[in-house]
Amino acid sequence: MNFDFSDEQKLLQQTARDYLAEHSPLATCRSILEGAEPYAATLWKGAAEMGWQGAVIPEQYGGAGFGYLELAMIAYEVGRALAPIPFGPSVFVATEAILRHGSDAQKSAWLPKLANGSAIGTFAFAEKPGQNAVEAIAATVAGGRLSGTKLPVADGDVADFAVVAAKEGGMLGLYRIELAGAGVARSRLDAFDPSRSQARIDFDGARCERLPGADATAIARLLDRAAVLTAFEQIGGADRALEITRAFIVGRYAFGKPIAANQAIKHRMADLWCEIEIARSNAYYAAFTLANEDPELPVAACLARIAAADAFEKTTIEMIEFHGGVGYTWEYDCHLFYRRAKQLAGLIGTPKYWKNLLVDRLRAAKAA
Amino acid sequence: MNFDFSDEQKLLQQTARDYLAEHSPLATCRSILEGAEPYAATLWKGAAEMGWQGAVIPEQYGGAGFGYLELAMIAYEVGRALAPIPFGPSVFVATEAILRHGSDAQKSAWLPKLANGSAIGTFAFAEKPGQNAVEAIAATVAGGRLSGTKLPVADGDVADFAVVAAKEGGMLGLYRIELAGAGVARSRLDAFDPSRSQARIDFDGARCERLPGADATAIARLLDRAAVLTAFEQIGGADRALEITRAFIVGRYAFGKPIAANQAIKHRMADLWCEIEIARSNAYYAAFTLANEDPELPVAACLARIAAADAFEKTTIEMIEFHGGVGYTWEYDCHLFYRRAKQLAGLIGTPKYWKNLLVDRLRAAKAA
Amino acid sequence: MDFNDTPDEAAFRAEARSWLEQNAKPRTSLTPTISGEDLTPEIVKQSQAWQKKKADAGWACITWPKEYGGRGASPIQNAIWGQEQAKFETPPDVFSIGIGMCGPTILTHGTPEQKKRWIPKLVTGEEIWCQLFSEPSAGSDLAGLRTTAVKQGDEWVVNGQKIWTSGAQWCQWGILVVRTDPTVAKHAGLTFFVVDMRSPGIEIRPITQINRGQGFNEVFFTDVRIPDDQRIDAVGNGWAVSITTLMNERMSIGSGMGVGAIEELVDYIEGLEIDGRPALEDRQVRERVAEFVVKARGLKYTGLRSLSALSQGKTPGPEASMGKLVGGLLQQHAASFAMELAGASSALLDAQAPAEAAWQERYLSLPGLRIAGGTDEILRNIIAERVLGLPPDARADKGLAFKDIPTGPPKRG
Amino acid sequence: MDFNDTPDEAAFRAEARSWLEQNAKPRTSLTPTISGEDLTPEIVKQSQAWQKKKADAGWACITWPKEYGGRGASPIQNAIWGQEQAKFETPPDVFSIGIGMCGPTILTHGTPEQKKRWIPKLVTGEEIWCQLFSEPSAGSDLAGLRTTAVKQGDEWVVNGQKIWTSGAQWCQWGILVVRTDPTVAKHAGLTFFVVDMRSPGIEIRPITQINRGQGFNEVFFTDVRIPDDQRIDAVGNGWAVSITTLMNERMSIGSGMGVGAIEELVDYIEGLEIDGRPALEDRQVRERVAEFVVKARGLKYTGLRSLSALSQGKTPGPEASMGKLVGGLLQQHAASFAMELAGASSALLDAQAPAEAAWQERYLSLPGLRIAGGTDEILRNIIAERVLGLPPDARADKGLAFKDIPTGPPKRG
Repeated sequence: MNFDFSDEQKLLQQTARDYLAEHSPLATCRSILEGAEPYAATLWKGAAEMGWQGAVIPEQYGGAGFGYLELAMIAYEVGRALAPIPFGPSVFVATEAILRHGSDAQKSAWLPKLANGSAIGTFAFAEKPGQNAVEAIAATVAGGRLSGTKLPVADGDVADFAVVAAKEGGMLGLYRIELAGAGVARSRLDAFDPSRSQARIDFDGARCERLPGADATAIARLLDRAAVLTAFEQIGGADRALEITRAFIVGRYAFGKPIAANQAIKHRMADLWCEIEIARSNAYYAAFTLANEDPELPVAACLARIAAADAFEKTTIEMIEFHGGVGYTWEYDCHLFYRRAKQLAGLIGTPKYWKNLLVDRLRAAKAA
Repeated sequence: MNFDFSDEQKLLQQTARDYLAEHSPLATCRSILEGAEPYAATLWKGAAEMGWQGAVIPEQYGGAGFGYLELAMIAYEVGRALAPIPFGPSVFVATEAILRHGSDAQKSAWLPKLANGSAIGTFAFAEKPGQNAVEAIAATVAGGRLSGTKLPVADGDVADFAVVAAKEGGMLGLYRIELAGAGVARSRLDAFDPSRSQARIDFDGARCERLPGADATAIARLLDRAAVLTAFEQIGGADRALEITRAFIVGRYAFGKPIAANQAIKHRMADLWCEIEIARSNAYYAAFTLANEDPELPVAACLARIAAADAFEKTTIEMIEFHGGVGYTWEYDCHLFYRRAKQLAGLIGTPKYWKNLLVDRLRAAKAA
Repeated sequence: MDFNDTPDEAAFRAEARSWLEQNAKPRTSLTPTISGEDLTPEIVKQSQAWQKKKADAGWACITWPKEYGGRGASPIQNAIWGQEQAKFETPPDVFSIGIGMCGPTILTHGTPEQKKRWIPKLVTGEEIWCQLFSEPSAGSDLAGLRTTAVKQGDEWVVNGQKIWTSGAQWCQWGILVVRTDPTVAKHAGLTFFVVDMRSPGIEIRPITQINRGQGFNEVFFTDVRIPDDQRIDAVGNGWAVSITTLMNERMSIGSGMGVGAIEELVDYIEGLEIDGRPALEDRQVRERVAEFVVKARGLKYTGLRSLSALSQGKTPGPEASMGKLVGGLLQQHAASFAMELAGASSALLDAQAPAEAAWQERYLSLPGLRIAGGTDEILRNIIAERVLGLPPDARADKGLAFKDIPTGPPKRG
Repeated sequence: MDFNDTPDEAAFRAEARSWLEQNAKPRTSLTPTISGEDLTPEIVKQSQAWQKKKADAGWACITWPKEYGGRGASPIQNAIWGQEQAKFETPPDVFSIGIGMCGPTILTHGTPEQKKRWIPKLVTGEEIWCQLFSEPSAGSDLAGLRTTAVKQGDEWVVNGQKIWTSGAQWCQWGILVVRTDPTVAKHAGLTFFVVDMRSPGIEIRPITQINRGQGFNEVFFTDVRIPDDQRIDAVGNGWAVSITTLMNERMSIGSGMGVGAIEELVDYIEGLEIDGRPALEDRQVRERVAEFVVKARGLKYTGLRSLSALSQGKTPGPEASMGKLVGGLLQQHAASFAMELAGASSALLDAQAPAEAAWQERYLSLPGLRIAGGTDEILRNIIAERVLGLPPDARADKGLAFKDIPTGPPKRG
């Protein structure tokens, strides 16, 4: 019985934390949030040198050949740092899609570039508001050409290629498309969390490559894995937000005592801690099923996704409230977390969507 | 602009409170809860002498000829006292059904007895767990005879007659049935709130009288009116529970100070107070629409029902928690309120049911 | 129980409406303006012009005495006027602080000279006022403020910093509470002044909010001199005067805060599809919507009950705190819910998804609503202590001279 | 990261299971037994017999030293034993207090003689123990207890009242903390004893709970004499000894409290129709169920993480408080939700609606779970202060002698 990460994995995590402390303080997130750059390019390259983008890419393709538990630790640290890089869409989804479902040619062509950071991938499925289910899309493929509009696409403005969900003859599939190519028009959009860029992409008969293995079931598993890894990113953010809030309320005095001495605050801090621990435990279990290709992954991914998204949002709402007036200023960092929590919650289906999935999967598991 | 009860109505309310303080202290509720008697018969007679059961029954039928606002005030006080009498089912539903939809003969025969307390009516619609919609019933009527099982029926063991929801030729209707008559078998059931009795009634070709005017729409309005009056009963209970809790936490000392000085308690008391005020305001508005036969009644009834049921339940949950250990003892009165809150919430459709009704009605109102 | 005006109220309402109809155009959007919009010189001029127009016709500061330019109207008449004016398009109000808080404070505690000097120009909109109360280290604990004033001859010399001052850059005057004696208990050492915002030594820096709005400012005082005749009430009596101001701040009743937002939520969801099916077919959505509506309507009707109290000559008490407490949380939950329903589009503030962007904007505005003018926690304390009569928090600064009250963690070493 | 036992753990588990298979039958229902079941002499005998059987085979109190009848097993082995035993039908446990709290306290603070005198018969189940800590006026504030002990010769004379004592009527011994010096600070004036529950002057009255259960008692002490050799640790050191007891109380880890209840909720709803349609077609029901399952599974996996810590030789800390805090609220909300889905049938405790009645029973039991062994509020304080390191509440009794601490509202007049 060892329901915990190994010392080696924790060492890797510490290395990641140290690296990000130096190369991605919150000022880095803020500079992207406030500036014109869509992402922190230097940090992206540095992360690649650390082997993060290629964590689960086999060494034969230039990857680090780590496992998912290592990638989960990296995701957690990326979340803690609010790192303003296209990590999730490129590593959790695009890379996975090619690694799992790409042809040998596609793997040889793209995995090395993804691993060394010279290429950025993303995932394009949403087409309009209210959409969560990959099934509910309109984009179509015919004769190797894809048409349709994807809105929004995270990092759609900076990615070299997108893995696009579309239907060919009514069948759902994934297609890789060069975003610089013909038949592709993309425009950057104003984002709720400007530290992570968003774009609209219009495909008009754009040439695309099908990812052979990616049928509906495969796509569901792809999103399950992304949900688990994103949960670690969210828990990282929630932990950091709670730590910053804790430090503030202990140092901030009112009525002659630290405001943290008020039960109105300390009891809600305790509740937040419980929310985050519940999320952490669900994420650990999901990571176990992910690393072991365990049949419980579909259920565990839902548990991790729901708990982590809710814990991160709740923590950031209280973070601002407990900071009081200064928490509502642009100058303080609270809003960086407040924004990121919602950005990650909307990324691959909101908790509401995963809650309904969970019930279906629990029933299926019971029936089986 | 006078969105409040009149001085006369408040005087009537005070009279009711004084009467119940003398004749229905919480010990009366407890005696029914613990004893074999299904309800407080003496209190029932006394209430009739006060004119409560006949509040809205015209004087020509022996009623007091008050209005619904007066009845709302009485309902509030009945709720405050946790009065262990079949008030709601008999007065809010059965009496209303006959008053509004009965034939002249039915009115002449029953309204005087209902007014003077010599007769008790009740309402029978639920047939099995999970049922909230009156439409979803199986009981049928053919040739003036009704068959089917109603489970549970509040006060079904003590009522002289029931107004029964059943279908005749597929059409929903209300039927008056003597419960002492042939083809009627009834048995008292163990109740969650033993201060209010519950029964199962099996009808096997029991002779019944149709209430002529009672079509589906009329039944919906009947339940709307009952919902508004029940809301006042619930708010009365919530107010009393909050008052008792307030007195306890101010007098109970721990760590050298009243436990009420702890924000963990005082802030939640403030939240409860807000919940109850929200419920009170919704109930006042609903009472206005009820008294004025206002077209907003269907919406207002939902608002009142949902807010009052939730406020009463939340208050009773905290009531026990704030009392601590003694609050969990049979000897203290907290559980009387904890039980009554759930008993009233389940009586004529749970809040969940009324929430869905509310959305339909809001949309209909907007479309109109 | 009825919603109808008394004959007098009806007559007053008709009079107000007819004047408004002749002088403004009916309002189209019911969108509540959330704090933080950026003022421009043009907007300020429009606002002043509208105030002047009302003053000339006797519709400005109507509850104030006629002798100072008011109308001597009753509170219920004021509420009726507010209801009617809200139905018309009017410029953003730059006088809400001056009329809502500064004026009433001076009318209560000022000398006849002070009233004559300041009130009329406040009524006509000639002079704009702001409030200088909060400090970086004194928010919820206002009486812990540290800005000092020292008497020199017949002037006071002020040093320190104030924060959360609305529209400071447009103001001629500000009401200011400062510490004039740090050696006594914190409430006893305060004095209240009116300060000329153009005085040398005053520096105003706008604060950017997380929604990029700049409705508030920091105001720095360096050796700012205030004539003693601009002192309101006695030296050391500043807390009592401030309480008058704050009471008036919390007076905003009949507001039904959040009602409009929830109505818009219902409209938004009515038009929304989730994965190809109408959102309102989804019972989870239906029930959440119902819960929001129940709260919003409850707040609306609570406002009407307060109006009834006013109409009967009662003055609303601390229960008015409920509107902001419940309404703020309600709207934040509603905005978060709307974002969840929007799915991936919740990531946008873009014109490509305007309906969604509006909810995202709300989600960025609402944390401020829950903090400004009393945090949720302060409001719960007010309700618990002043409505329910529960005991105050255990106080760590009780009986201490201000200078001896701990202001930060004990130093290590 | 894996859920598999180490080879040693696997071997131990196999040994435990094989013994259990030979001596008990597999458990059928996984329903968690909620506090408050009524014991009978028969049940007590069965429980003692089962304890004896375990002791004879070396499976009783396995973490305790061999010399006192234990097995000298590790905490993880104890957890494994608990997991395995839970899979078998065993009599209600009348030793949970004795083994869980009394034994460890004596083993930590008792003299060798005291250990020899009491531990072996506790292990064999010959003697049953109870805890005498809480008082009517000292619940969350245990150190505010008022029962007194006065030394007379080599005996102590005890007067006062204890409450919430489980199964007092079946016990030979009780652990008792009393005040021996009211003139010093409240934590400093306490002393810890073992008392013979058959002593003259002890009166036991059962308490009826709101669910009609009688699991607890009031215990009255009138001039009860306790020999000084039954004192545990030094006079005035009772608080430190009590802390050991309470730490062990909160040690209950790996419990995954509420997991079983939520699994049953899912099964219940799976079979339920709401107005003729499957309840699980209703997205509000689906999403509430999902939220309950997320919390329940999270608690379950948190338990596994604690076990891992044990397995690596770490001792679980205050975070164990989360299980009861989150699990108690979770189950109360789940029971309330089940009742709402049942509609009118939520009014029944009757065999005519057995599935519903079970949820109604739960709803009546759960308030006790949220109070016993530390209220939600106490648990939040523990997490806030001991996990998050937040400052303690402002204390009104700080530095006061016990006799000077306010115990009620100031007298009027």
